[in-house]
Amino acid sequence: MRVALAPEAIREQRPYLDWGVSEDEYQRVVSLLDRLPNYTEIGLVSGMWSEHCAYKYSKPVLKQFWTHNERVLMGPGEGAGVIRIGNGKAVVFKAESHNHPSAVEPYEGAATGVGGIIRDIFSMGAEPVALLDSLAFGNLDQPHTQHLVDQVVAGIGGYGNAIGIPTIGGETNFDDVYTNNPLVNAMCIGVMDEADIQRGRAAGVGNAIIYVGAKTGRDGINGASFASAEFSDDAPADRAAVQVGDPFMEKLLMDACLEVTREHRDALVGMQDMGAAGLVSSSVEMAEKAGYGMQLNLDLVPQREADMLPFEIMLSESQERMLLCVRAGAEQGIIAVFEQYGLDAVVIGRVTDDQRYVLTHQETVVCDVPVALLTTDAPIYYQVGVMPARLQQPAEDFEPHITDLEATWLALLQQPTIASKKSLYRRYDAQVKTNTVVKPGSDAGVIRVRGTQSAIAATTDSNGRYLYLDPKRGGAMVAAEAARNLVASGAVPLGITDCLNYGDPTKPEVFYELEQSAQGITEACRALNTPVISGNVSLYNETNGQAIYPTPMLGMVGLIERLEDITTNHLKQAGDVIVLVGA
Amino acid sequence: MLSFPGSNCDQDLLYALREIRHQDATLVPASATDLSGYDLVCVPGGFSYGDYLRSGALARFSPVMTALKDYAAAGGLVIGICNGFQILCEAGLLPGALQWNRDLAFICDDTPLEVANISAFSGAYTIGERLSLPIAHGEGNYYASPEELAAIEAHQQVIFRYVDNPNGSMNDIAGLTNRAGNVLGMMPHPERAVEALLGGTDGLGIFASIEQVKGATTCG
Amino acid sequence: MYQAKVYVNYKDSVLDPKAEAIKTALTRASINNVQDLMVGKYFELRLTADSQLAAEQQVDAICDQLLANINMEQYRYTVSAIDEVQA
Amino acid sequence: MYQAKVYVNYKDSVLDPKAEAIKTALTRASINNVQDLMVGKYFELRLTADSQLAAEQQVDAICDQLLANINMEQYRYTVSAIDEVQA
Ligand SMILES: Nc1ncnc2c1ncn2[C@@H]1O[C@H](COP(=O)(O)OP(=O)(O)O)[C@@H](O)[C@H]1O
Repeated sequence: MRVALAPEAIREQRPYLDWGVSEDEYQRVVSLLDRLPNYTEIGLVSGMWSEHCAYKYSKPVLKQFWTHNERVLMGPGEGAGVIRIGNGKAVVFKAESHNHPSAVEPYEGAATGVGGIIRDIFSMGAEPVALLDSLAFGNLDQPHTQHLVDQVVAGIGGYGNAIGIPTIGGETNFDDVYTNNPLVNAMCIGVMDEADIQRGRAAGVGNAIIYVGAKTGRDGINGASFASAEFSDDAPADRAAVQVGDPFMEKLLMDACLEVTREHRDALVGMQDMGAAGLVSSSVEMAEKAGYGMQLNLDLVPQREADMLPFEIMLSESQERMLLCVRAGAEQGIIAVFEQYGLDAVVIGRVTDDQRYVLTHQETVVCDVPVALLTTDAPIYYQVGVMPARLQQPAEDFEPHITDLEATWLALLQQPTIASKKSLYRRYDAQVKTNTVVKPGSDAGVIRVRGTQSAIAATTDSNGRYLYLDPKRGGAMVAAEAARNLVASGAVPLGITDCLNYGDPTKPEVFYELEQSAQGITEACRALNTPVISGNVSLYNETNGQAIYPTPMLGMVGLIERLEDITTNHLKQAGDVIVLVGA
Repeated sequence: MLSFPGSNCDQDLLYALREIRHQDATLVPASATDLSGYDLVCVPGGFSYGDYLRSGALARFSPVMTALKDYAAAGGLVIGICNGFQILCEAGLLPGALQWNRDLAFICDDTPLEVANISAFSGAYTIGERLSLPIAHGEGNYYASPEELAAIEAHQQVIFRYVDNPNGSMNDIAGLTNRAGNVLGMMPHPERAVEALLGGTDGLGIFASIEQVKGATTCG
Repeated sequence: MYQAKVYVNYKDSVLDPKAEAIKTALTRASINNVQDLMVGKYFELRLTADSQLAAEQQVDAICDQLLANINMEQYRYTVSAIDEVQA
Repeated sequence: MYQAKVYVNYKDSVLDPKAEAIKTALTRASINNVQDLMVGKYFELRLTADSQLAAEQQVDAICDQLLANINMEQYRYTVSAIDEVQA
């Protein structure tokens, strides 16, 4: 039996320092609680106050984004953003990074990244209809990079192909700065009737909190930091830092959740996927957004392993799980739907009105804190950026000297970043669902919207090198490139999702890049009328103190109102005129 | 149309049959025990039960597979596409097996095919006709023992051959029937090639061939 | 309670692309002294049965119908009685 | 010449969807007495080496770097000397 440290011992031994909670943050918890936090509570804080959940360094930057116009039905803050596309329909999209897991285990890291972003889309009540990716790797000459490319692409395909969602586009870049920090960003697009929009809310005293999907195991609990020091004895050495994706389970989960949204609309109060910081983040965020409290009995959580500690159950990032809030009295109808698909669905708690977050485990209260402690009371750090030295004295303008145009041209075409990516994207099923009008290989992927005369175009773009040279203008240029890709496909750009891939934000130079590029993106977004409706942040992409290029990835979605306006970049016929337009 | 847990191309094939060919088609769950009375049974592509062991291997224990064997034994027409082909091989309704693609990678691409023989599924084409159909599979590398292969060729069971073998299949086999000719398995996806908007209509002939044999009139 | 260990691999006549890929990877890593490599699947099952013979027969059937595709794969297994407790 | 037999499987804390899927398939086939099932990979290598120890060290390195992903998998192996001819 493993025994958790007592509150006083935690204060003395300070294990939280290893979990990413600073001394100041610990003191902040003590003063907010007006007592010492116990082991479970400080564990939950470490998850919820991480950058991933609290955006403590990036929030001031994200606030700059322009997030609403008349078409936006839902902006950032939910599982994904929603934009109206006419005919009573809406498009839902979001992108997510899985950089660190993919560096450790490229196949499963990439696969579970795809699984996670798909859950974000169907948690909104939308049917996922398309996937895109954005990848960055080191130099392709290196065997390690070849292995990463092969496995990441296999993992993305392995999940997307198996669940049956087409991957319609993406981009792939190569540069030495990504050698040890590959970027693996995945984007998912869904389509839904406006009336079906769901929110991740847990409202209404006495309503049920229902856990559905895969059982909870110890996989992915804040990686290695939890594995050793904090236990008084026999910490298992075999704990895995990564999860294995199960697209079959997710397909069943997706179909069941969509059935619930469509056919049990009155019973369903809210729905959210269990992503980063698993059960704690999904449940406490659902309570916070609705202004309620929650009481959960951890003994009822389906568990795959014996003797899991409360914070392990709460922080596990086991995949393919969802949390639902269901009206009291309607539980059986909902559970029956999941059982039909052979899935676990269990009432694990109830909504309360006291705005407290209370967990019991083996008849003991193991956590009793205000909902706010884990959500709105997380610290926010206002950093001051400093312009990196390289930008203070910009290098002289580079003037290329080309003697042999043909040789230069051929050399350029041989650059992996420029060369055709067909050998990669042909490993993705681009056509399943039979709606794909334009497959990967053109400027944007295009899918028709069944039941209408319209189509949706989508592209992912990044250009870390531009941002390295000029973060602000580079940011604007990425948005402009995405818009050009859509326009070239016949679409009017609608909106943007982003993955902000940067280095360590506590470094003033990195923060400067983050801030400046957000400004550039925002200016371009306003000019293009494409609000940022969702996104994700991936910081600390560094090796030996060396950060990647500042690499915001933008996923942009556009609307083509008439199918006959769809345009591709392929040359169609000998003798056609080629025209150069623009600056 | 059979539908297994995790199937995903069932909806695509259903759409092609209903909306494009105007045929009356229904989804039959894996738990069904009787298939008598249908003009055609489709075993769709995609994945079944996650396909975690070998593609198609986990589907064969579904109750509907027993019914399918009876149906095929009575001469009923069966078409298995992609995962459906794998399931039919695993279930012993077609000879041979489908192994990992030669390059160990999933392939999604249009691929040229040649019509090798005329059957209930290819009557609308002529022998030697070239088609272009999409493929999308990781385990489509057809394998049969030398004796089996010789028998397959001797009985003109190969219906489609790859022109530019993408996956290592023996004798470039992309689709073949059983000895009796009433069960077809093919890796390419004809249901993805039925609308010009989505890139081509070369798959229509397969549906037209079956309709011809069945004297089908369109409904709806 | 019986424990079965099952090994499944391709028949010799079938070229195994996975084994080939690993061999190439070994060469890339400058490991040149591996002469031969076979890749297979390994399963461990625990099952109840009335006798050793009954357990073996059942394991054989499971291999034949599910764990291996006998068109291209071969299998072998060992079955041994184990303590209830161990399970 | 040495022969190595290598077994790779998921660590206990990792959910194995393969094993789960096979278990349900067995149930569908009305086989209800299989209590537990583990799925892994099995490799057989033949390699030349100066000594048993050298062979073991190399096999360990190959497992660590190529055959298993130690972030989620564990491996074990046996190495034994064999006759040249047998190879
Ligand atoms: N990882 C990928 N996934 C899907 N499609 C890709 C991927 N990489 C490239 N593509 C396809 O190839 C086209 C060209 O890729 P790339 O040269 O990276 O981008 P771009 O030309 O947009 O700068 C993209 O528009 C996309 O359709």
